[in-house]
Amino acid sequence: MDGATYRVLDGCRINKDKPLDFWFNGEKFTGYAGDTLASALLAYGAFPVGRGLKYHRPRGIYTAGSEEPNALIQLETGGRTQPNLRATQVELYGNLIATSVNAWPSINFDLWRVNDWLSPLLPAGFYYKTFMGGGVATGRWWRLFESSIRRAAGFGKAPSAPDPDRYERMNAHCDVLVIGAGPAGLAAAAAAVKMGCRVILADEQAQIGGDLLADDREINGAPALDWVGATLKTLSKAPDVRVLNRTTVAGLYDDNFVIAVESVGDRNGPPAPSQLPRLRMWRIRARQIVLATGAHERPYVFPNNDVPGVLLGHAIRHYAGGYGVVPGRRVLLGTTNDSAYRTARMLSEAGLGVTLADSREAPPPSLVEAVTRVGVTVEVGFAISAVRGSRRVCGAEISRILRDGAVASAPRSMEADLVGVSGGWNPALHLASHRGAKPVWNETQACFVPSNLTALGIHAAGAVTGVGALADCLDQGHAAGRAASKAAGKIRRTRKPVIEGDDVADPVPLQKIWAVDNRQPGGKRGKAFVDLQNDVTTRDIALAAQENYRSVEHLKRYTTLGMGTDQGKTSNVIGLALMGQQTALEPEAMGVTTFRPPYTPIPFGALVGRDQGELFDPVRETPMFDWHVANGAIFENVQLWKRAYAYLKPGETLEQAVKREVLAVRNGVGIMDASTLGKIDLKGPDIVKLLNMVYTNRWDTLKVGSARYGLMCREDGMIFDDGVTARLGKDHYVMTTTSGNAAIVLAWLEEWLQTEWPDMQVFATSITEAYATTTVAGPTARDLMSSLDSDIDWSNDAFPHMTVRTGKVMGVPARVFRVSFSGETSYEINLPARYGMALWEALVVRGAIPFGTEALHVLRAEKGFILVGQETDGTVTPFDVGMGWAVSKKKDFIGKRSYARKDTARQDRKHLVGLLPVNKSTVLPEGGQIVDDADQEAPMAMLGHVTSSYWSPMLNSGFALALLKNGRNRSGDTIHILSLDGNADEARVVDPVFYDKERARMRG
Amino acid sequence: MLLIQCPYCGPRDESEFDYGGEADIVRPKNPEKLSDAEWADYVFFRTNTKGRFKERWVHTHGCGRWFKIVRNTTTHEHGDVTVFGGVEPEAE
Amino acid sequence: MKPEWLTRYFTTRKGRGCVAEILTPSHPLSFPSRESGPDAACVILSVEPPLALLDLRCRDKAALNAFLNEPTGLGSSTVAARKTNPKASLSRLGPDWWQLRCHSRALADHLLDKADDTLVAVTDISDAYVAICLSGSRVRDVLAKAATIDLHREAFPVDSVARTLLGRVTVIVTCTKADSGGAFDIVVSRSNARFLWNWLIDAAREYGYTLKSAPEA
Amino acid sequence: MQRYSIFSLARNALSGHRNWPQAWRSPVPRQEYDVIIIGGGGHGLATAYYLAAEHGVTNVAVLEKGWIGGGNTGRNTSIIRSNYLWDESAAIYEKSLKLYENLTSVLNFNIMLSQRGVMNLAHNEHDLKEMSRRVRAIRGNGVDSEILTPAQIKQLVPALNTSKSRRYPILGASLQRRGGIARHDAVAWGYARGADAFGVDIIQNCDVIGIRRKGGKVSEVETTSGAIKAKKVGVAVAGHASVLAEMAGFRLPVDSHPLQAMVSEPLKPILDCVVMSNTVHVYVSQSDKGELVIGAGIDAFNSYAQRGSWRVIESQMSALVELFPIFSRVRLMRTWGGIVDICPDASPILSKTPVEGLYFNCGWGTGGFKATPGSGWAFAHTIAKDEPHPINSPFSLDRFISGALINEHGAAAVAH
Repeated sequence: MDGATYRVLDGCRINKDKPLDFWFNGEKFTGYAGDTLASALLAYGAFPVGRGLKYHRPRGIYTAGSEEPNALIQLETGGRTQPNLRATQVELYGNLIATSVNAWPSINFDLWRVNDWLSPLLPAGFYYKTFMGGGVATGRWWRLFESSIRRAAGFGKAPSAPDPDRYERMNAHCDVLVIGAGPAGLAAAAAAVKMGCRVILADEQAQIGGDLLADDREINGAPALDWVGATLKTLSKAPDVRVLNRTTVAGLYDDNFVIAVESVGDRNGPPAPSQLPRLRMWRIRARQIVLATGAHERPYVFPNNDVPGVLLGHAIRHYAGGYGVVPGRRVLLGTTNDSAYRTARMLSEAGLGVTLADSREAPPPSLVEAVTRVGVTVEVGFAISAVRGSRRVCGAEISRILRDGAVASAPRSMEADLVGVSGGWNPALHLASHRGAKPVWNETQACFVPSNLTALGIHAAGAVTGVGALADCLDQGHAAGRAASKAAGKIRRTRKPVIEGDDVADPVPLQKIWAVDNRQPGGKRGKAFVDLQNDVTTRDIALAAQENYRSVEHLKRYTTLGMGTDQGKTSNVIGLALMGQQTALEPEAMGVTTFRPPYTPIPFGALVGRDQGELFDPVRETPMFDWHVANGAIFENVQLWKRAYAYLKPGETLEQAVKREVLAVRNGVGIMDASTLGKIDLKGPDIVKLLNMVYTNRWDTLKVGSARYGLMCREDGMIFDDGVTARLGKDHYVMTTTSGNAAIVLAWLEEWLQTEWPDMQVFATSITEAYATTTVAGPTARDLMSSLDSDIDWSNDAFPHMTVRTGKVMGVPARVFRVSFSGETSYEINLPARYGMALWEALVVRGAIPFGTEALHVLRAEKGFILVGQETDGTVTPFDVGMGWAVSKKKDFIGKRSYARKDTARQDRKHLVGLLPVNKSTVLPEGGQIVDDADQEAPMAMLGHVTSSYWSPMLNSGFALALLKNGRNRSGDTIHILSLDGNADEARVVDPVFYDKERARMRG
Repeated sequence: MLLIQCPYCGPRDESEFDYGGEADIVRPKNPEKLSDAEWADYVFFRTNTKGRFKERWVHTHGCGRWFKIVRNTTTHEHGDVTVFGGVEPEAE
Repeated sequence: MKPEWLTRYFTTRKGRGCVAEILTPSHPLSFPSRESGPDAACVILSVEPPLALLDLRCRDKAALNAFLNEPTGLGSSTVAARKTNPKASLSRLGPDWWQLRCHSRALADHLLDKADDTLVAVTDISDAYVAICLSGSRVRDVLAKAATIDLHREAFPVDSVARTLLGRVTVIVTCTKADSGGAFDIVVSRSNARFLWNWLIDAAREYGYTLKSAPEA
Repeated sequence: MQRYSIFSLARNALSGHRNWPQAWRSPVPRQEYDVIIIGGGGHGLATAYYLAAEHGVTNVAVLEKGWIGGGNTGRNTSIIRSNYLWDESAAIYEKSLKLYENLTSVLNFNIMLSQRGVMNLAHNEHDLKEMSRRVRAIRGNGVDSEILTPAQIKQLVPALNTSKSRRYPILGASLQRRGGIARHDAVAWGYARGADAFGVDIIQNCDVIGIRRKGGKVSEVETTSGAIKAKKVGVAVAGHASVLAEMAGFRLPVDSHPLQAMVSEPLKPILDCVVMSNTVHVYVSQSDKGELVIGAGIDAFNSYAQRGSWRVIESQMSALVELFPIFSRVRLMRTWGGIVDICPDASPILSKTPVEGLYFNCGWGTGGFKATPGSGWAFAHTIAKDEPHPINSPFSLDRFISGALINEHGAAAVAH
């Protein structure tokens, strides 16, 4: 592009000694350090940078901050691209690449503009009224149009490659969090620091000062920025103060938990230095909060108000004062309040032709005199009634205006290439509403202000309370800082500093104008846009009222008003006020839609921080984990544990490995890492009382050195865990649980002990990780154990099944349990975890074959032992799985009463059965649904499902466990199991124990 | 995000606790005397109050103790921490 | 076949061929010391030797004092804090829950033998936990990346103890030194030790860190 | 009711759309109605519509305390599917899906049903077994469902990370092709317009503060706009079910929880089907306007505040970026919350109650939107006939007494 001809002043935010080249839509531009992408572009004039969502009319930069509806851009490319950024919030850096979005083929020639000509056919909510043809299978039309609607909508594109940058989280605590570093925020922070508080001051802008950066305000007779500098120095010297600029406070939650996103490595452009995060998510717990978030200017609406070159009046002042940019030569400012006069004076003093149309009958004489003295033409009682032009403003019209905004005279044509409109101020009270508090309407300021939230520890100060004068902001800020410090418990006597601002002596309240309706003959017709991003016009609001979508929420959802990325920051209040005019309701009665976090959009990565990839979730490793990894183990995730599923020898398939491991245990001796099983140490005199209540069977008779299996149910009578509990001493037991339920069972015991039976003397402590557990199982297990240097008598008489012995194994104190899930002679050796690896290696060297969880599941299934979570799913009772024997008739226990209920007591519930496929070589599908008639029409009468199904090397046949309706009484029947390809497998119902029915091997 | 006042550890972030639902539901002394409806009332039916609601929390990742608070289920304001029997909170 | 997601610092111990009669202990965090990052002194991470740690549960303060006073010289405390002397350090975790860290294995064994004739429930959890030490000028920032408790020097002075969450891992944090950024002792369950160690190193990358060599495993 | 179509749209364009009639009236409530429906959400409005359309009962009022569709109907992630495990659930959710498939033409209101497929991911052995059981049970119930390999998954959803070296690698998925999304507001407005055309009175800003009974029979409803008599009263107020039950003098097996959801900024098309994962706990779809619509589970504590804790959003987001690493730089635009009423067995209550003439429709928990038409259809039958239809008789309040629960929590996610 040719030179930046609109850079006419020296902006206080930019450094002219550091020019920065950047690319926009493929063309090269130059800006300065301190510029935003928006200010740098405006230096070349107000040309189109985006397109409206629906009519795709050209749109220019409209504001100077986070409330920007138009200037959405796609930043950078490839893995680092970011869609939908606001040019007004992108800090300029060297070699920045940005492109416009949502236009095809180009921003200056967009074919989707056809929608603007078809607009009579596209009123608000048109899509609810059409695309409905296509007969019974309706939606055929809709499917056809849906893909084109999706392509037209959507603005930017998602990145195509994973994100190379880092993100961090940081928790922080403070007495007082001040949100917003404008005059009010700085005064509040200074007051809180003087009271001895830990203070965090956060502001979304790169530079500190807020509105004071916009022009030549004065505090205590000196330039305001000197006061800002002095205040910042005192803050930096204080011990516990953190000043966070470039940090957007995005959400405010219960008990003043606040989230804020700081741009760290992002500031001088990608790539961020390798260790630095691109963004840091602050998670702040503040005792008290000062809300000094200021206010957003709002426009009033008139036909054709979306032409590039129409901006908010205050934005023009920020671009002039902050960045030295005025994107026009002839300026027309339309205002309803005093704030535009300072802008008019600044622009006129810079040599631009300025006309100020003030809609009020009697604006403050001092202001009118001050601006006319420097050459501004003031049109009292006039408002902008239209703008001419399509890609650029090339003229406007002003009309005399009545109190309610109705036009009272023929329009007067005005020469203008830059239009500023100032309709009033909306306090940025979003954060105060995040905790559910509804804002209240302030009639004199014609805006919604936060309700009094000091009870929640939130103190509002400055423009967010609706005040405009600088002196008020400074006073309120100081007062809020002190009040917050006191509420945070920091009481210190401090002197109130003298701070005066240069405010208007004779202020006049604003005039409430929402839209200028230009139906005068000769007046320029055209769409008057309320929501510039979602293309919602005044006609759309009238249509919503006409069709009875009259509540403020129906208005929003029917017209999509305020549902864009700016969340209606400049449009919501105008929209609801215009609807109020149609339905004779004041804004107070209309109310607002709910303000929701985040205040402005946050990248997903900032929420995730470093919880990604390898650190996404903890990995729990057993003491023998390194050995499994080094010896061909395939792992499965069991909760957070990594458990060896099977050990593949080189060239072995999974099936072959499992078969080898099963045969090793059945014929020789296998070892398994069982360290993940929950182990709970119980101490105290009342353990038996506890066990009798949580397990279904009785525990009074368990002798020291013995162990017993138990089923644990919830109060609805359904199984939720099982395991063996052994008695080590008079008042010392150890309970084992399934791996997945280790924490759940300990929590279950603690809940009952603490909340229901506090006088029961039992202490429960998790020792799961204190012991490494190795299961040694198989017919030669005893020989292997005997070969170890140990003082334990391994003979069957001295150490029978279901008992526990303690002693030394290879010089280390150990507890050994004779319990068997595989059905073979089996020892579970527990020794201090630090020795787990050494024992495992010693057993491998002595010829034991490691086996994984899959082999264990084949072994236990052959024995008909249930697996909680596979045979049971929270709807299965002990009786259903044939363990009525374990349910005590006499004592009460948790869940017992539920067995007497009608549905739980009925005899034809689903029972555990065994299934043998008629064709021996089939392995029945797990989860297969069982039916009697495989050819019936769907929905079919399904009688149960296959819970576990494997190939048994011992039976040389597939076999399965299943839950079958009335299964106990159907032994010998043939049933069908549906398969996904339409036909079915046949199987015979048999007893669920397939191998060693007499349990001789286990007891051998 | 609640800041919960554990009676033993002081104020801690909500993420350290697990929720225990409605408080003061006492297990019936002899369940076998109850009708199915009375048993269901204990196991399944809840008050689910809109407003001030007495509920149980457990400081799972802290001291492991159960305790009760009263929380307003519409505004989330909370306080009135009370403990279960058996162990008294010491003065911090 | 080592799963690719495993980037661990560990020494692989292939099955050693010897027929060892006496078992030797192993430690999940055993690896050489290494410096890394721009300013290595910001965060120093080191691993404590294997613990001699006893879990004490008791509702009768007198019984607990009687059990502890003579052998350790430490009495129970009501405040969530640590009492320490050359023999051992006692941390209170709950109203009826303490953990005693014996500075010698002998002391732990002695107390375990005495356990039967006292109302105190004593459980040896030495191998269930691993202790990691952090110190250096930015140690509080590293911990604040995941700890939600306030670690400010006034809110969490020396000898303060808190059982809390570091991200998704439950730990016991103790402030052991206040000067030069402070020093903290982190006790984490053995199975989570390696994950937390990797997590701490990743958290310290931004500031620069040093790994102190692991003790004799 | 003026028919909506491309032709009526063109015709009205000529007169600047100034002649469109009201979509529904805002009448002053009468003294008495045959049936009062409390709750102007999707379920309440659908019930009123089917009472009129299927059973000819038109002397009906729908009382809504705020604005219709303002509760959970306007706060859900608009997902539609019927891939449920138990036969009873499959029946009612499939009935709903079948009604959805013709709803646009039946109501003459485009609900923008987009049957783009709903995919459930499996990340471990337990998930694979659970998935196999669900798909087979669903097929047995005559509902479409299929199993996909990781390669097929990558082809359908290129943005997904299907690499083997993730913490929770994707081992497979089930897919219901007839599942998808619809515009939730349009469902409420379509039923409201349809019911209004039959003469049903829709009364907004009318909060019910009391339910009067005479001789064990419901007689009158007390509201902020005065008392209204009725022979039958149907309650469909979702998260507020317990509040209304208390007015009628009985309790429910229900707890109300926040259910949060969120949307990203609008993007060009990047995700063409609904992706759900229980283990890496999140689900996501892309709306027609381009936003990624994201949700997961409830906040643990009871609440009526329509908002929840930040940590729930953080964990959903970690799960989403774990599944879709390319979304890390996409930005979160808005988060919000609804109030969902959860039963112990995560199945609804569509039932008569201890009070004669008073019927309750609640307990839909996180699955209310997909059930809207089926729930309204069955509830209308129950009210009209004073007897539940076979499709909703299993979902009686008494099941909690008999123990015949329908446990859709599935295996309590317990791994061996």
